[in-house]
Amino acid sequence: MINDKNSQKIADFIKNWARKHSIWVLAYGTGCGAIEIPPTMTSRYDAERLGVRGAATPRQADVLLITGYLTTKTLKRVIRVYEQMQDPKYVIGFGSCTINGGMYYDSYNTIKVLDKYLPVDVYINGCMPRPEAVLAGFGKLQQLIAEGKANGAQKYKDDHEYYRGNLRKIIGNKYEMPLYNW
Amino acid sequence: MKEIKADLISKIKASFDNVTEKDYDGNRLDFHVETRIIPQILTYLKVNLGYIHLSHISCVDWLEDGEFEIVYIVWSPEDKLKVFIKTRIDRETGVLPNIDMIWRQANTYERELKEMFGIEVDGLVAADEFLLEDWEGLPPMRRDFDTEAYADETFWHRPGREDAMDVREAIIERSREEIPDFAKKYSR
Amino acid sequence: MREKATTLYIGPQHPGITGNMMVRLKIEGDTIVKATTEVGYLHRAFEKLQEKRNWLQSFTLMCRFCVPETDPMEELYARAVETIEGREVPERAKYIRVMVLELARLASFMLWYGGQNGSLGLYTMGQWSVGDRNYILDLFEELTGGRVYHMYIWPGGVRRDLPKGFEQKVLKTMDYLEKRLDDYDDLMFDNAIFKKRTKGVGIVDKETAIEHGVVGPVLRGCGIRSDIRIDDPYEVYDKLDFIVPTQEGADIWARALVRRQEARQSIRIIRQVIDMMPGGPVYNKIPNPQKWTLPKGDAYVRVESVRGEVGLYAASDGGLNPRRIHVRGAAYVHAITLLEDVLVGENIADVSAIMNSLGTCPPEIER
Amino acid sequence: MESVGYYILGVIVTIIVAFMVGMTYMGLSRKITARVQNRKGPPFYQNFIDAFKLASKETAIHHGFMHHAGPAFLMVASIMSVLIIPVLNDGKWFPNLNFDGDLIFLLYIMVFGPLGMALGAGQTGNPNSAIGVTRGLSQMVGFEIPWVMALVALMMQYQTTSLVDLMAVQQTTGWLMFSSPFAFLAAVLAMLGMFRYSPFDIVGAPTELASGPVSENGGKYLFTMMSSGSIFAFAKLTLYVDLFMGGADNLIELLIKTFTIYLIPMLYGMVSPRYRTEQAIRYFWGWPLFFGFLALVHAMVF
Repeated sequence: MINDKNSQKIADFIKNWARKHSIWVLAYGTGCGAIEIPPTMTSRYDAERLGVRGAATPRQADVLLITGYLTTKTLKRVIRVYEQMQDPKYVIGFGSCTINGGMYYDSYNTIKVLDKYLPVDVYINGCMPRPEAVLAGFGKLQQLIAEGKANGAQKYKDDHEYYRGNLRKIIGNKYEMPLYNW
Repeated sequence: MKEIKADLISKIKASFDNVTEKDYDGNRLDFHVETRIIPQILTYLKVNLGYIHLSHISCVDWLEDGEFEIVYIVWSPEDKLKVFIKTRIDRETGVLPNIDMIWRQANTYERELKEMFGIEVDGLVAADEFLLEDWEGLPPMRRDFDTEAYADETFWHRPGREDAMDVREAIIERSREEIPDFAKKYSR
Repeated sequence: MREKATTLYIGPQHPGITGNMMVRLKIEGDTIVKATTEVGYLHRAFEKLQEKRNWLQSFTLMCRFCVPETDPMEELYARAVETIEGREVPERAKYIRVMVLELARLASFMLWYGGQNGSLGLYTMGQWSVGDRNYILDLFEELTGGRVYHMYIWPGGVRRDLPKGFEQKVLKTMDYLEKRLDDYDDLMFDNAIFKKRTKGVGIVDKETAIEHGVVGPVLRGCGIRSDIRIDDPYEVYDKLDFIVPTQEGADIWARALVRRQEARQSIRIIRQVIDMMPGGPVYNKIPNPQKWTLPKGDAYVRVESVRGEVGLYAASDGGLNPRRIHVRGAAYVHAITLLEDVLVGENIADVSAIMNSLGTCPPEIER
Repeated sequence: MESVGYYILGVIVTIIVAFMVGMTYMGLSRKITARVQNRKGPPFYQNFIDAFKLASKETAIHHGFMHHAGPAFLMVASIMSVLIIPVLNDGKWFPNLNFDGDLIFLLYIMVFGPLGMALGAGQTGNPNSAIGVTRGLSQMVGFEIPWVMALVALMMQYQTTSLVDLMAVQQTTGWLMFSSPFAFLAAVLAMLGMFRYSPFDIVGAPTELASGPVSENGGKYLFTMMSSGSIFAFAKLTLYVDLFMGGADNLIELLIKTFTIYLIPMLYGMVSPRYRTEQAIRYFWGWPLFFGFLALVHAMVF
């Protein structure tokens, strides 16, 4: 009876509703986008009224907000952080440079396409995206969560080889990434 | 300012050989010196003449000449004068003397020179890596390192950037539209 | 013998770090015995990219060097190009530049208020000041179209003239902010716990300061009156009347006091500039950027930012592109050698506060 | 048989009420903090959503047995203390398990939770957790002493070690807050530390230690900690009301009284940066300890 389809649906609905209204963002300013996060969290834009708040460690966070370009050095850390986060987890790419490299398209040290390395649920474009855009991005994420479509984590598990292979291509064989055992 | 500069030039010339100076408008004075006397001249400037602030150490890669030009910029709060000490070293075999016992922060600059240009600094004690991690191949700030080719080879590019050289032209081409009048006003 | 020290990593993912960098601490009990910074998480290779862009294209990269305060970088680049080329800047543009620079300083001070207090656990302050900072960003938005990246001060002047009634808006905002700064004083500088936490912590004395090439509020916090705006005046700073505050304490508290006064001085300068603003053109038009070459030569210009002196060395080989652009950030000296030395002997509870106080800004180090 | 069923039901009701009230208070504190900080703030029920979300998160971390047991210790301690403390003056709806000497037992059980947590945090291997735990324990040493002194003073003054007796005393003599003011002052100052709001929040100071002892705990662990924290908060607040404010006759009165007390650490926390550990201990061993001594002297003289 508990595992019957309808009750599963209802349980999912309630779970998704809670997840939607409680989004904990990992405090990791990976790039210059970190400058628009404090205004988003403070008085004028106040993301906390939507249930968005910061989390100090990856274990407690739901959302990894990639604020801007990722250098190869940061990429390794970001992926480790992502793998430490607990399901369900979401990734938001913030800024043009996560989408197509932005103005760093010919830089030797930044990645150009974030979704080759991490399953991105929502992209927010702009350089720099305004706090309104950030809030709109969170709104979109909430919508996806409510519809049950924000399943980037599942994608990461399914295509783990693909993501790891892409990472390996950049960082070479010198840097040891620990195994991802979820 | 004129007197200060003349005084400085005479003092430097009296103490060191092979120094050529170049004067500029404003509070700037250049000295071209040999590489080996860099620590002595900087110590002299700092201790005897009051140029206590090392403002910058920069390096320019003159690929055509096969040389690096290293620029030390020191500043005196009393004279209000920027002094450039310039020296040239060979791109492949040049070795730079270490000056981090004169100014501690020079250590950081030298680490960067070593990593970004591959310049050997004599007697530098610091960690191997500074900004890059596991970097192999040509030091990236050398002019013969082609960053675009490296990026094309290493990273993926999302398609669709090729025609983004001028957004306005791309828009016209795509949608066959004219630039609206209000936008024309702001386009220079 | 058993190793008593343990290693603690602060960063790169850490709520207390002032950007994307890492400090590796060796601690014994709560005391730090060795600190090593590791940077490079933000290295985007700006200086390499600028060699591939022409003189105007590389200007747009310029303001991305350091996010908390973008206008000093634009000012640096504009002035370096003008120095190499010998291009004149209209008088009105100079005044507008000073106004924009001081607004940027003020915005950055507001961010510092938040960071410094957040690092000590007084989150209310950060909420207030970062919230109020939006009013300055609104002004920027009206003037330039962008909140963070303005690309407004460019070679030859400024991009466009002030909008109608802009001066009044600036003055109104300044009145409001001045009132708010008094509120901040009540919360922060009259706070006994804040005083206890910051006095005698993170000491940078005169000898260390000179040895390390320390600049800005950290230098003024140990009693040396040094400010690029007075020592090596640019634009119209030599015509303005303002004070460069100094303190003797050499600790976080002294630096906080210096910054507190400087924020007020910024407001004073903005009022003066608006009062003295002449009329006339604002832009000495540059030639077609695709064909714009600069004569062979080099220049080193400096600007006083909130963290201190920021310098830019630009070299031109007479071609379309810059030969070399090299930025010396204030944080470049503060965040590596100085931080490593200052942290030794401090409590781990104070690491974040010291970093905020020294003004470590990783994007500026790594570029 | 009937009475056993009644007891079990009462226990469940007590725990649920404690959980709801504690969570609501925390939500309200977030709301009030937000208003002080010039913003709208989350709805007051935000904490329930957060808790539910945490409970529904998957957990795939394993650091050993003690890591799992740590939050359970906390939970056990909170529930024990909330069961021993009388919620209302007449125990009709909220039967409690109080007995002679329960004040002394309370003193122990209130320390038990943090100790269990310390064991759990130690096993995670995260240096932040370990440092946070050391700080937490040393800070506890700081505020426990004035707190114990205040309680001992009360016990000496009224010659009882039973909470119910103390409450009965207040029915006749009026609030102990006025008849033994020094004990009250010492206890309130110790409470500032107990609630771990600023300036005594160095245990989990985000800018220094990520989030201290709970760094490695997410999902269900954090949910357990959060709910046990709110139950414990309710227990402590009720204890203060019982000890010093004459208890409460009905739930409304209880809520008003507890919230009033809850406002003290909350409002103080909003305008204070945090003390370092040794500064915090020095603070507790200053005025609070002095008041504790005065309370003892007062108890001995009267």
